[in-house]
Order: sequence, then C-alpha cells, then structure tokens
Amino acid sequence: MARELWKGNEAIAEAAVRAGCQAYFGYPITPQTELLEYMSRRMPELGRAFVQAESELGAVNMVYGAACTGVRVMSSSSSPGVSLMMEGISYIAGTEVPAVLVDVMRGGPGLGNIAPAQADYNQIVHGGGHGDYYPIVLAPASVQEAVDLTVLAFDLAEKYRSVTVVLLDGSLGQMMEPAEMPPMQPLKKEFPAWATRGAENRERRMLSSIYLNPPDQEVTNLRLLRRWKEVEANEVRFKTYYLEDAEYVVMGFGSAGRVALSAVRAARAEGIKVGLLRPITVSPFPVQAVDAAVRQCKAGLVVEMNAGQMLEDVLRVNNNRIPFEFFARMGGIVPFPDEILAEIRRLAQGKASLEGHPRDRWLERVAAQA
Amino acid sequence: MARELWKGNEAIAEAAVRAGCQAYFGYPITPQTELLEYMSRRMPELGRAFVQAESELGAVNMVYGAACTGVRVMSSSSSPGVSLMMEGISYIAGTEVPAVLVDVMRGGPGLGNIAPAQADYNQIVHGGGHGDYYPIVLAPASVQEAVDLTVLAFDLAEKYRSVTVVLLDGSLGQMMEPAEMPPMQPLKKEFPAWATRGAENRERRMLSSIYLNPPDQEVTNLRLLRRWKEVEANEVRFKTYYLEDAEYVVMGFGSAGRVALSAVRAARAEGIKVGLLRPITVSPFPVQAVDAAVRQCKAGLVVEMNAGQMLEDVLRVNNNRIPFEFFARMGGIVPFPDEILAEIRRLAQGKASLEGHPRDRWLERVAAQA
Amino acid sequence: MTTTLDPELEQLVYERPDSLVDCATHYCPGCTHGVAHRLIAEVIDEMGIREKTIGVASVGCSVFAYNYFNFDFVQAPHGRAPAMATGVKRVLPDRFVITYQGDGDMASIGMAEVVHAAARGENICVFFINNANYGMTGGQMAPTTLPGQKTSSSPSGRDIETQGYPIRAAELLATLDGASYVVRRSLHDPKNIRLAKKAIRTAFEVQARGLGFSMVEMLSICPTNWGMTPLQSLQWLEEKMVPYYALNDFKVHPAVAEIRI
Amino acid sequence: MTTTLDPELEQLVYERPDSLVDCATHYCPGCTHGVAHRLIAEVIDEMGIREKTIGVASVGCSVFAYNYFNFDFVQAPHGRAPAMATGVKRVLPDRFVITYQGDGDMASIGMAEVVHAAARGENICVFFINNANYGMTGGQMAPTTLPGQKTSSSPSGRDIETQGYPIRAAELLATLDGASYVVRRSLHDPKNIRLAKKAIRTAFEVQARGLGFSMVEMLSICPTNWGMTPLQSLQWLEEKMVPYYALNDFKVHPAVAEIRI
Amino acid sequence: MQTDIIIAGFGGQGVLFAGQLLAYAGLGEGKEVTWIPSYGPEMRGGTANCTVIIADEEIGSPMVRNPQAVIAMNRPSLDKYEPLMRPGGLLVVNASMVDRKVKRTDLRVVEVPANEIAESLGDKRMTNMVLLGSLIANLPIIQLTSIETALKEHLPERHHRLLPQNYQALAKGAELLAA
Amino acid sequence: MQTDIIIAGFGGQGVLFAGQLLAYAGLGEGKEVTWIPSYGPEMRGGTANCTVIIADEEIGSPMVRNPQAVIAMNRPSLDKYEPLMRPGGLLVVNASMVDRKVKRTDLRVVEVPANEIAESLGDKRMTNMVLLGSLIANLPIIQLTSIETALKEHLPERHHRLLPQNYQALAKGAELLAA
Amino acid sequence: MPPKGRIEVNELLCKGCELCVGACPQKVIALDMDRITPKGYHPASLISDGCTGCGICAVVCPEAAITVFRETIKVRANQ
Amino acid sequence: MPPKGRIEVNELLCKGCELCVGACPQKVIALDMDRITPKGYHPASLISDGCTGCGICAVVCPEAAITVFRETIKVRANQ
Ligand SMILES: Cc1ncc(C[n+]2csc(CCOP(=O)(O)OP(=O)(O)O)c2C)c(N)n1
Ligand SMILES: Cc1ncc(C[n+]2csc(CCOP(=O)(O)OP(=O)(O)O)c2C)c(N)n1
Ligand code: SF4
Ligand code: SF4
Ligand code: SF4
Ligand code: SF4
Ligand code: SF4
Ligand code: SF4
Ligand SMILES: [Mg+2]
Ligand SMILES: [Mg+2]
Repeated sequence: MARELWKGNEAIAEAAVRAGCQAYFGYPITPQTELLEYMSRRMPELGRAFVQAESELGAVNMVYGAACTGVRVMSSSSSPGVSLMMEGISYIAGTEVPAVLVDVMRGGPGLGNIAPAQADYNQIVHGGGHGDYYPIVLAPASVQEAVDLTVLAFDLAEKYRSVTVVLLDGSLGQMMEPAEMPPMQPLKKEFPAWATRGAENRERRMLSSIYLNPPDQEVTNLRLLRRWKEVEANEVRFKTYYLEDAEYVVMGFGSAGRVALSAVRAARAEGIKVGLLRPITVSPFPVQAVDAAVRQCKAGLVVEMNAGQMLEDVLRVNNNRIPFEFFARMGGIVPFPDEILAEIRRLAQGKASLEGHPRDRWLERVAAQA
Repeated sequence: MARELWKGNEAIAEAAVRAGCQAYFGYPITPQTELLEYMSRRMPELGRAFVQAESELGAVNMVYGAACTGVRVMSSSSSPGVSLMMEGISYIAGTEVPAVLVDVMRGGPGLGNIAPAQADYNQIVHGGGHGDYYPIVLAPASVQEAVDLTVLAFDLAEKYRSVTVVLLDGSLGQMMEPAEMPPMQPLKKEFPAWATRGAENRERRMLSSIYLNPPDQEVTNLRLLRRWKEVEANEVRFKTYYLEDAEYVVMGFGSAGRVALSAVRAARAEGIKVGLLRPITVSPFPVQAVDAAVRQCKAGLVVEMNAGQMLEDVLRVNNNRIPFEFFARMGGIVPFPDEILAEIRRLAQGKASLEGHPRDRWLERVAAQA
Repeated sequence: MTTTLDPELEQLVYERPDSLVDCATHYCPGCTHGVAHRLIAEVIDEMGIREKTIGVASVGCSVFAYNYFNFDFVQAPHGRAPAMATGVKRVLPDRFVITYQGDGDMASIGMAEVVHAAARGENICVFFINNANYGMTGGQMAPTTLPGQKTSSSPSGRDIETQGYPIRAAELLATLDGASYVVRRSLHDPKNIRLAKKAIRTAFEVQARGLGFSMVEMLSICPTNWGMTPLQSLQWLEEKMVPYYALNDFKVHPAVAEIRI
Repeated sequence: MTTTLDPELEQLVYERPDSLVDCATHYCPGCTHGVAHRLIAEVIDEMGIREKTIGVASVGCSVFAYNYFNFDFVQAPHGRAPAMATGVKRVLPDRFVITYQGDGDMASIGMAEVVHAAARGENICVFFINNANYGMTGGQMAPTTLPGQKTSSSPSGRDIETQGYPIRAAELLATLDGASYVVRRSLHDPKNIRLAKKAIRTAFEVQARGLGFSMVEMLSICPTNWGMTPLQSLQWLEEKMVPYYALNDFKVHPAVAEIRI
Repeated sequence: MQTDIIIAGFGGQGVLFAGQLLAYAGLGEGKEVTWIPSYGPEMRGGTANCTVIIADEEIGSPMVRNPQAVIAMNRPSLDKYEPLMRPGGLLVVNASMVDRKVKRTDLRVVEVPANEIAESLGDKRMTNMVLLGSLIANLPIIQLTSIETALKEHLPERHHRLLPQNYQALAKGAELLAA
Repeated sequence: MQTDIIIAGFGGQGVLFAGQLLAYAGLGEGKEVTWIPSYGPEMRGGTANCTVIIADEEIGSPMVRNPQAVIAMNRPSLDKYEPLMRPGGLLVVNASMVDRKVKRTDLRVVEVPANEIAESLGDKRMTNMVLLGSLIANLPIIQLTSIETALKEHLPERHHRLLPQNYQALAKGAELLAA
Repeated sequence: MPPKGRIEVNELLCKGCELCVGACPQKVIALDMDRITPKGYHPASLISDGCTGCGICAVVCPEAAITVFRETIKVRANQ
Repeated sequence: MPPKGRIEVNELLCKGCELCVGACPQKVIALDMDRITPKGYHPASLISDGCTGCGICAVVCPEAAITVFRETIKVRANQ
C-alpha cells in the first residue's frame, strides 16, 4: 500500500474497515462526524452493517449487541456523546465482550465547544462508568498512528475481551497526513466460544453482566483485575524522542506530545538536553518508561490539553523524586511549540520545583501573565 | 430534635427536605429507592416538587433546569443510573449551577448486583463526565453523618456553584441508626444574581455551558479550577480515630472506614498502636491529613470496597515514603472487621512493603488464599 | 387423588415446551411473566426455531429471562434492549431476534430506543409486559400505572395533575411507518392467553418474512406489588386495566394480514 | 430607491418585536429558524409575557437561540430540553416555559424526554423545527429525513430498508393523553407562516390556562445543507415535505378549541 | 461495651421487625444502636436476617461475622449461624421450627417452642416476640420494659389492641432462661 | 528541514483545497506533510484557513504560530498573519482583495492581482491557483509539476476539462516573483 | 360423554398460585394442603374425577408445571 | 387606489436571502447589488414604487430585518 493523504477521522474509519469491522453504529457529533459519514458510505458498499443510531445511548448498546455475536464492531463519538455511553461501556466491560470505541475529544465540560482538547483522559482512562473495569486506551499522535492503533484496538479488544478506546483530539481527527493503510483483512468466520449466535447443535449461551450473588461478582471483579494485570504486563506502548542523553524529559500524549516534539527539537537546537516520552497506551500507563526517565533526568515537564489529568499518573510514578512542571492549554486550544519551548527553558534554568503541586505552580504562572 | 432511628436512605431524604430542597427528581433503583419513595410522599405534602422522571437522564436534566432557577434541588440514584447522568453532570458543572446528587453505590460493573460497594469512587471523584470539572464529594459513614452531610451538600453546592455528591454504599442506605434531624429551614426567598426566573425589571439572563470560542472556554476552565483551589483550601473534612500516638494508620472512606474502626479497636485491644483516618470529603481529598499520617506512621493500610480507587490518591500523597498495604472486598461484599484486623496485624509484624504496588501484593495474597 | 387413564388410549395433550429450561423461575407465585415466557417458548417450539433465536433480556423482574429460555440470550441495560437487538440482528439477519421488556423498561427509560427500532422497521419482535408498575424494584409507579392507582411512589394514588397520564405504548408505536405489527393482548384468562399466543406467533412470522418491527403488548399481573392474590389480580387486570388498555390490533401491515397460522 | 410617505399619514405596520435582541443571528441566509424565532417573539410581545417567559434552547443550529431572544434562557444537553423545561416549570409554575428544538434533537436523541413530558401533561410549549436533517453538524440524516433524500450520512439517499422510515412526531405525540395541543405547520409561505404564528399563540394560551403540554411542529428549510438557494428550498419544502408531513391539528383538547385569539 | 445480635429466619416471620424493636429499645435507653438487614433478591420469599448492635460508644462495623447472640427462627438459620457464634454466646432457638439439637457446647442455649407459645397466646405471628423476650431475659443489655415501650411506639396503630398479647408473649419468652 | 505555510481567506475562496494541493504535491515528492484546517463555527460563512507543513522528517506540531509563508487571500487574513510571520518569510497577497500595502519590511512580498488574472483566464474560481503558483515559484520546496500532478489527481472528474486553464493559472502566478 | 383426562403437576415447578384452580372448568384442581414442595409451596393437584384433559389449566399455568393427558382417539396438537 | 407603503431594511440584519423578494406580491423588492452590508451581503431594498405596505415581506423575513410603513387612515395592528 502506498502512502496516501488521509483525514484523521476518515483514516480511522477505513482502518477499521480493513481490520474487519463488521458493524458500525454511531451518532453525528463534531469533530468526529466525518468518521460516521465515511462509514455511512463504505459499510453498505461492502455489505456490512451501518446504523446511524438514535443517540449515543442507542449506538453503544447496538455495539454491545453486535459484540455479543463475536464480530468486530465499533462506534465513535466525541466528549458529550461519550458521556452518554458510560453505562453501556460499563456493561460491555462487565460482560467481557470486545468492542472498539473512538473518542475524538473536544472542549468541555458541558456543551463546551468543538475545538480539540484532551479533557476526557480521566473519563476514559480511569473509568467514567460505574464499577471497577479497565479499558485499554490507545492515544495516537498522527494519522498513521491512528490507523495502526485502530487495527491494534480490534486485536487487543478481542484478545482481552475488553473495551478498547482510541483516544484522540479534534485536531487529529480533522487534519490530513500521509498514511499507509493496512491490507484488507477478511471478515471473521470463526467465532469465540462465548458468542451468542443461536444455539445450533450446542448448549445455549448467555451473556450478561449480572452477578446477583456478591461472591460471584467478586470472582468476576478479580478475574477482570487479573486480566488487566496481563494487559499491563504485555501491552504497554510508548515512544521516546531524543531521550538517550536527555537531562530533562517532557511527557505528553496525542497532539500535546506531538506539539511537544517540535518544542523539544527547538530546545535541542538551543543546546538543551531534553527528550520526549509520549505514551501511546495511556492505559495501561507506561509506568516503567516514566520511571526510567525519572531515574535519568533532572526535571520533567508534563504537557496536556486539559487541567492536568495524565499529570497525576506521572506524579504517582515520580513519587516526588525529581521536580516536575506542568503546562497546559485548555478549552479547545492546542498549544504552540514556542509556549512549550519556554517551559523547557525554565527547566533548563533550574526553575523546576519540588514544592507543592505542579499544577498550582502553573496556575500561578498563568495568573502572573494575565 | 431528639435522636430517632432512621433508615439511611430516608434520613437523607428528610435531611434534604429540612435543608430546603425545593424540588426532587429521581428514578427508582435499588438500593436507593426508599429515598425516592420517601420524597414521593413528603414533597407533595409540603407543596414542593417531586417528579419520578422517565429515566436518570430525565432526572438529571430536570435537576439541571430547576437548578437554573436558583432553588435547592436534588436527585439520587445508584451506580448504573449515575452513569447515565454523566453528561448532565458535566453540563451542570460547566454551567456553574448548584445541584446535589446522592449516589448509593452497588456492585458492578454493568448490571452487577444491588449489594453495597464503593466502586464508583473514580467515576464520581475523578470525573466520569467529559471535560475538566470538580465535584465536591462527601462520603458519610453513618446515618447521622449522612444527614449532616446532606445539609452541608446543599450549602457547599450553593457556595461554590458546584455539583455536590453525597457518596455512600448500599449498606448505609439500608441500615437504621439513630440520627438527629436538623431544624426545618425555610425555602429560599432570595435568589442569586445568575438565576433564570424571568427577566422582570432586569436584563435577560442566560445559563449555558457553551463557549464556542476556545479562549472563552479556557477562561472558564481556569475559573472552575481556581474555584476548586478555594474548595481545596476551605472544605477538606476528615475524621481521625486513635491517631494521636499511632504507629500504623488505616485509611478508608464510608462503610469501609467504619468497618475499619472496629478492626482498629480490636487491634488496639491487642496492643497494636494503630489509628484510623477516614476522609469525609473524598473530593477535595484530605491531602494534608494523609501527609501528616504518613509523616507520623511506620506503615499504612488502605481499605476499600473496590479494586483500589482511593488507594491511588493515598499513594500519590505518600510518594513512597512509608509502605502501604491494601485490602478490599468487591462485588457487593462488605468486609468484616476481622479481615481488616488480620491486615493490621501484618502491618504490626513489619510485613508491609515498599516494593511494587500494594494492589498487586494484595492480589497475590488473595490468590494464595484461594 | 390419582386419576388413571387407559394407557392404550392415553395421549399427551400438553407438555412443557423444549424452549424452556427445566427449572423453577424466580417469579412470584402466579406472576404472568411465566405465562408470557411459556407462550413464547411454545411458539418457538412450534416453529422449530429454537436454535436460530437470540433473546435480549431487559432489566426488570424478567432480567433473568435468559435463565429460563433454552436458547441464546444476552442481557441489555435498562431500556436499551431494542438497541441491543438491533446490534444483534444487523450482524445476524437470518436469526430471530426478540426482546422481552417490562413497562418500566420499554415505556419509561427505553422509550427512545423502542420508538426508533420501530421507526427503522428493525426486523425484530418486542414482547412487552405491561403490569402497571415496576415489579422488580418494589412496585413504583410506571408510565402505565392507572390514574389513581396506588404504588410505592404514588402513595396517594397516581395524580394525573402532577404525575401525568398513562402511556398507551401500542397506540404510540402504531403511528410509526416502520412498525408492521403492533397489538395488545392480555394474560388474564385462557381465551386471552390463547389470543396472546397467536399474536406472538404472528410476530415471529412477521420477522420470518422480513416485514420489520413487531410488538406484542401483554397485560400482566404483579400480585406481589399489587398486594393481591394471583386470582384477585387477574380480576383487577380485567376490570381496571382492560378498559384503559384496549385489546386491539393497532397496526397490521397488509402483508401480515395474509399470514395464516 | 427611496419611497417617501406623507409623514402625517405614515403608520407603522410592522416592526421587529421587542422580544428579539437587536442583533444579527448566526443562521445561514434564508434559514427559517429565523422566522420561527420571530413568530415566537411576536406572540410573546403581543401577550406581554416577555418578563415571565423562560426559554430552553437545545443543541442544533438553534443552540444560540438564547442570544436572540430577549428573555431568560437556559441551554439543554442534546435532546433533553423537555426534561430541563420540566425542572424549570415545576419550580416556577407561573412562568411560561418553552423549549425550542430541532428534529434531530427532539425526534432522535430526545424522543424519550418529549414523549414523557407530553405524557405527564407538563405545562410547557415545545416548538419543534423540522428541517429534515441535522443542520448544525453538516446535514446528516435525521429521523425526519424523507425516503430517498440524500444527506451526508445517507449518501445514496435514505434507504428505508436499512435506515428506516421518517418519524411523524406530531402524530406520535398526539397519541398521549397528557398532550393538549399538537399541530403541524409550515414556514414556506406567508399564509402558512401566519398559520404557524396562530398555532404558537394557541400553544402559549394553552400554557396560560394550565391545560398542559403543547407542541407546534414547524416545517423549516435548511438551504445550506440541502444545497439549494433559500427560494428553491421553500419550493422543495412545499413539494416534498408537505405531502409527507400533513399540516394538521393532531390533538386539540376540547378546552383549547374554545380559545379565541 | 458492644453487643451484637443476629436475628434470622424466613421472610414473614417478623425477623426485621424484632430486630428494629431491639434497636428502638436500645435507643430508648440512650445507647448507640445499628440495625442492618440483608437486603436484595434473597429477600423474595427466601431467608431474612438482620444484625443489631447495641453499644456504649460509636459503632464501627454494623455487620459482624461472629455474633454474640443469635435468634435462629428456623433450621437454615441455625445451620448458618451456630458455627459462627462467639464462644460463650447466647443462642435462642425456635424449637418449633428446628428439628435438631444445638451441637456446640460452648454456647448458652435456650430452646423456645415459640410457635406453640405464640399460638397458645392466640396468634402465631407473635412467635418473634416470644423469642425476643427470651433473648432479652438471657442477655440483660436491654430492659424488657424498653422493648414494651418500643413496641407501643412502633406497632402500627391498627394493631394496638394486640399490645397486651404481645407483652404476654415477651413475658412468656422471658421466662425461659439458658441452662 | 521544515517549511510551514498558512493559506487564509474567506470560505469559498478555495483556501482548503489549495492547501491540500500543496500537501498532495509534497507527498508526491516523498516529503512528510501535514494539512490542518481551522474548523468549527468560524467556518460558517466566515474565514477559512489551513496550515500546511512540508518537511524531511517526522512533523511535530501541525500548527504554527509564526509561519514561514502565508497566502493572504483577503484583507482580514493579511491583518491577522502579517504580524505573526517569521522574519524573511514569504507573503503572497491577493492584491485584488486587499486595499493596503504590506507594512513589514523584513518579508519577501508578492502582490498578486489574482482575481483579475483568474478572471482573465476565464474563471474567478481559479484565484487560489494563481496565488498557489506564485507561492511555489517563490518558495522552491515543491516543483510546480508536482502541484499539477496533484491537481490532476484530486480535481473532481467532472471539472477535468478545466485542467488546462488551471495549469495556466498556476503558471501565471508563478511568473510573479518576490522583489 | 365428555373425554377423560388427567394432569401431572411438576412439584419442582409448581408454586401453588392457584391460577389453574381458578381456571379449571371442571373445578377438579385444588392445592394439596398436606404436601409441601421443595420450594415450600402447596402444590396443585387433582381433587376428584372429571378432568376432561381440556388443557386449560396448562394454558394458564405460569410455571409450565402441568402436563395434560387425555384418553381419546383424535389427538389434537398443542393448541 | 391601493394603499401606499414603504419598507426599511435594517442592513445590520439583512442577509440577502431573497425570501422577501420572492414573497412581495408587488415585486418591488430586490437585492441591491451595489451595496454590501457589514456582514458581506447584498441587502434587500425597494426597487420601484408600488409598495402597498402589506407587510408580507416582513412576514417571511427570517432576520426580522424589515420595518413596514403604510400611508393610511385605518391602522391595523401587527397581523
Ligand atoms: C439505569 C437503571 N435505572 C434503574 C434501574 C433499576 N430498575 C431495575 S428494574 C426496574 C423497573 C422494572 O420495571 P418493569 O420494566 O416494569 O419490569 P417488571 O419488573 O415490572 O416486570 C428499575 C427501575 C436499573 N437497573 N438501571
Ligand atoms: C450528546 C450529543 N450528541 C451529538 C451532538 C452533536 N450535535 C449537535 S447539533 C446536532 C444535530 C442537530 O440537528 P437538529 O436538532 O435537527 O437541529 P438543526 O441544526 O437541524 O436545526 C448534533 C447531532 C451533541 N452536541 N451532543
Ligand atoms: S414482583 Fe410482580 S412482576 Fe415481579 S415476579 Fe413478582 S409478581 Fe411478577
Ligand atoms: S445549517 Fe441549515 S438549519 Fe442551520 S442555520 Fe444553516 S440553513 Fe439553518
Ligand atoms: S397454575 Fe401452575 S404453578 Fe400455579 S398452582 Fe397451578 S400448577 Fe401450580
Ligand atoms: S385439563 Fe382441564 S379439566 Fe383437567 S384439570 Fe386441567 S383444566 Fe381441569
Ligand atoms: S428576507 Fe430579510 S434577510 Fe432576506 S433579503 Fe429580505 S430583508 Fe434581507
Ligand atoms: S410591504 Fe408588501 S408590497 Fe411592500 S415591499 Fe413588503 S411585501 Fe412588497
Ligand atoms: Mg412492570
Ligand atoms: Mg434539523
């Protein structure tokens, strides 16, 4: 396959098609709508299922139903729509059926706006639905990565009978970049032993998330948790840039990490020994990679397009060993590289601190500027 | 007021009535239903608004509407129902109107069961809805505390124009205990300057959570964050037991904390110098109190009825200074004091460890027992 | 006492259907959820489609329907069974997909999902058990609760001024072009039970022919929460519910009318 | 050119209503959302209830309705305006509470909320703008999109086999006892616009008399997403939509019939 | 000082109400009390039980694994709780519904033919009162009169004519002391 | 090496398509490219702009605050981007729609009467091609032929008869070199 | 002469709800107060001759607990 | 003689949609192609005499941009 120019949203849609997605259910919402629109054309063309649901609630439960048949299935939405899926996601997780969800984040809370943001990190990574469950969350930073991670999302969802989320922000959904599409996979013909497809020549099967007897539920909770340990052991992914000899480390996922790369390059051009760690799986979080960076570096900087959500996960690994600073733009604003460069320079000037919380110090800097 | 025997759910309802709750909107779900049923009788009796909504989505948006008029308003639900409220909660937070929500948690994920659990901690505390917002979360451990915190919830919601959640588990909702009801407050007659009650003799008002222009949204995000800093500064609440001379500290909220109290007493009877820290505001989290306990003690134990959600907040404060262990029952099981006592004994025997993650060590112990 | 028949002449007139699992239900004694289950199972047996049927259970007393039906089942979040059924059916168009939902489930929280499944003409059968309250959670008011009916959340009787009017779901769904077969039946006596079974059969035949959405509403009793014996409950159903909820065919696609069963 | 009239005899025949803020809207040129806004504002002016009215905006092109109406407004999550309006009205029963919703908002994601507000007989007015697509998000299929109509999510035209049939929301809501006034009007020419205004007035009068839920559906154009000029759009509306969406009174409470306006 | 009591039986035997009376009585005497039922699906037609704690200080766990006192109103309840009781604990058995002897020897046991006694007093529904009377007599943390007061205050008005019989049932039970 | 270009104008002026052509052409030459529009409500009838980056290595931020090259198709775009440009950058101004001179003296400026040129070639809609031609000629990171190839591949089939005119427009623009 | 029939009640399933008792046109069913099912109910059973094997009891039984037999030549399938 | 009227178009509001143009029974309105509103539209305006002040243009205008006057003795209120 040659590299072609793809819009993020459409690239994800085509990647899903090629990964063998047999059914798509969604509801329009900016900045994700192109994905649904693409599917509305592409899926029927291939004789696969496409339904524009009555709502995100409808969509997530259509996904749930289709997932129970053992096929590959997906939905996509953006922040407020994803909030409406929380109950369904919790059910899917509790029923242990695989499903892929794409969240193209926008500014919030509430109706907010349709500009790019990363403020659903906690919602997606730490469980916006009720009960203990553990979604796999993949955070691409380029269209090619979005394509690759979409395919991976289907694989991981199946392997771990898990909800897998591709988490990106509106700018990545809207931008165009070259990407190479994966080959077209055939649709599944074999289905797992739990799939409810009609009890032909076999015992009937039931798929549910009810365990009315608490000890049964506890066993399930433990099973989910142990499976998650496996995911943590096997599936961590991240990317590092210029980290070999770095004295300072910048961390950020998705677009924030990508923008930080420009800043890191600019800083290197100034002679600052700084590297970048960009988590690709934000869940499972690359704990060991963060730990290694902390051991190596003198100070760190976390960059996000939210009020410091991944920051907390970084700080938990850091355990106050090295000073970390925080920088964010919120509300639909993508930071420019020069803003991050300024923060890197502060690190290099030894201005990072171990006192108090990095977010509080950032807030003070913001206030001082205003 | 004399102390009377109250069932948790009904006590919360009556406390809300006395706090001047003018409108209640809800939907039945076990183990919360008695709260709604109580309101269905009590509110009309007082000429106040009661609506059994068509769903939790309906309920939360009725709350949203009523909240915009500046009156005191409440809803209640349990885990799956609360998941359905996530979009609405994010809107309420983004619009900065006060509302009180009661979540009587049950076993999950999915439909799970109706037995007591604490597995919605992350959902409620760390933002199950999209976007950066910060609910105040109060976690009672007794019926009296549920009463007092319900009244407080209305006050704090108004003071900070915030969503305030009373977070408890099914056992507290179902148990009876003596409680003293607060006096009956009159309904509000004065309304805040933002309330939309009809533009009589004044400029029109609009309440929304849209900030289509990202910089405006960012200003809003910063305002919410700064207001949250105030909440963190002023509203932290917790309770300590036997902590003065303690060498070991147990931490747990709500019922888990309460059960831990029995275990702590039993351990003291055995001569173990152990104390208990029970967060009452789980959000804002009592960071300083945890920090003080960490400075004082040799080791700690976190007890929850989930897979270790508050644990992460404790660990972030601990920063690996002292060894922490974890103990949990899940899926609707409330731990018995003797189980926790056994864990305290382990601490006292110096078996707490700084290696790896407390949850992983707990999982290993669970596996070893099975 | 034991009656014995001439073993030579003895013939089996009625037997528990294969499509029911051989176990006791958790339903309260007399609850007509059991009757509805049996009828669906009988029809599936008669049509020989047990191995091709996938059920979608809802949240309500019938949440455990999947324990009793002897075919594949999934279990939907409260109200969302028609959406889940859509997901199943779109992937497996040659299977029979049914939902089994209570009145709280379908007519309250799940109103949007059922309306849209009907509007899409989703080729599924919805079996709708109207027992005028929320059975499972202890008898709260449902959208179908009659005016003046006392429930645990309408303790002085449903007040239409503040709590509104009952919803007649069949009439409402019948307004949708995508709905091919929408009828109401009752389970309060043998005759009506037989009519209900016929309607269930018709609904399955509609699906077999790809005619789209069908819904069979069945008036049902909830002795436990109504605070009556099962037999009193049947009478209350007949006297109070039937007059309010007309037993009628509200929508019958022309092609359905030709189905002979 | 400038026509001048004898200043002595010059009379004001029509003027922008007070209940509209004096600012340009963000609507596309020709979009009849603006007409619906104006009519509502005129009625509110005429009834002198601007200071007693609270609007609930929805999510759709009219999300910013609150910028244009000169009275108190709140803004609901997509589809939930009737629930939000319920919250407002229950607390302030003597205020006029209205929702303003598009067809995606009310007839798709918000179906449950509007049905239940109607069933409860919630004393609010719902103004429902049916433009046969999702305007704001770029013209996707709505529940009201006509069979065969091309939209960005039905690129080969709405296929009723897989995408279902349009929903006639007025007919559906009219089945509910709690609904007192449910009508459909159109905004495609002066005559119909006048009839729409009359219906809006009647809806407000229904609320004034405490008669319960009212809904005025208005057929509206979306030139931008339909890919036509405004004038072509009016014609398309008249020729394609009106035959499908009958301009009728679907539910008129007897007490409403007596309202003289 | 803290005393924990589990009352267990079938649904319909008045298990929850008996427990509430204990709690009301304890409250009447100025004690700390908790009452917690097992709730949920088991309730439907199945077993019912509740735990009551009466204490002098703030009560920790409202549930106990090893209770000090148990009223076992039927055989499954005896089977479930006998092994869990604390040594020296008080076990009040409804002998009318239990067809076996208590096995443990480290408990104080009272076997009460409670159904018969209640029926002899005119109403089988007072079985729970008989057993409660016996419990109180053998576990003197609460005055019998406090139970009587609680009964008067919390028995629904329409049953008040049955109060004297209920007092009698309590008294009859109270006559039966542990060996 | 990385070059970043912003193309800005009214919606309907072909801003986004011109940017895409640049990106396609860059891709055709084996470069790394990104194209990102400003999206959202501003698009409705308002301004439109996009950022294109062409580089030799993995591209970091797809947005830039201080672009190296700008095509300003109207006055508001000039007002917005002139002050942000990097010193020495290339500024291509659609002189037909801009009624003022460029103020900065540290930029390479080309003033193109693009509307007039396009109209003279038969179609005002080719304004964007004229400007693009000029950009390419003055910023030799991409071959004009690559743009032509991109145009052939991405102009909708039904407009293919307009290809020669478009090539002409590009060429005309390319004649105008910065001072 | 009316046909002669009999029923068998599965006591693992019967919950003594009396719906069959109320529905039997021959009034030949009642709860057996002397028996208790494993679930704790008094099961339904025939109390006298006269069962016609009409199957109405089975039609109303919510537990599908009843099997119906009839002594006859013409056999109807399940109605 | 038909009544004599005139309209004023608020150019801050008018978007040149031509709905008034299409609706005017006297065909006396058209977009003024020589003028451009601050929002960038050609505004509607009277192009000839003959306006009757009937107000129909105002009835269809989505922007409520039109004020209508009439020279008359009997004044009707807003229709
Ligand atoms: C989201 C959510 N809300 C509420 C509940 C609680 N709940 C369980 S069953 C039920 C009502 C069931 O009533 P109905 O559908 O009428 O069924 P029935 O029990 O009467 O057969 C409710 C409200 C839930 N499980 N999930
Ligand atoms: C929960 C949620 N889902 C989806 C959206 C995206 N969205 C915004 S407006 C809209 C459709 C509006 O269409 P309609 O109600 O018909 O109004 P119109 O714009 O046509 O007037 C959608 C789907 C959203 N904001 N929130
Ligand atoms: S509660 Fe009512 S609906 Fe539920 S099983 Fe019992 S009788 Fe049937
Ligand atoms: S997109 Fe359509 S509905 Fe929205 S303002 Fe434009 S014309 Fe009106
Ligand atoms: S109807 Fe069935 S369950 Fe009820 S008593 Fe008769 S046999 Fe038993
Ligand atoms: S088969 Fe007929 S006659 Fe015989 S018991 Fe049943 S209902 Fe009665
Ligand atoms: S209808 Fe109104 S907005 Fe449209 S052209 Fe006429 S005056 Fe302008
Ligand atoms: S008032 Fe009547 S005649 Fe005059 S311009 Fe308007 S529509 Fe035409
Ligand atoms: Mg029901
Ligand atoms: Mg629309």
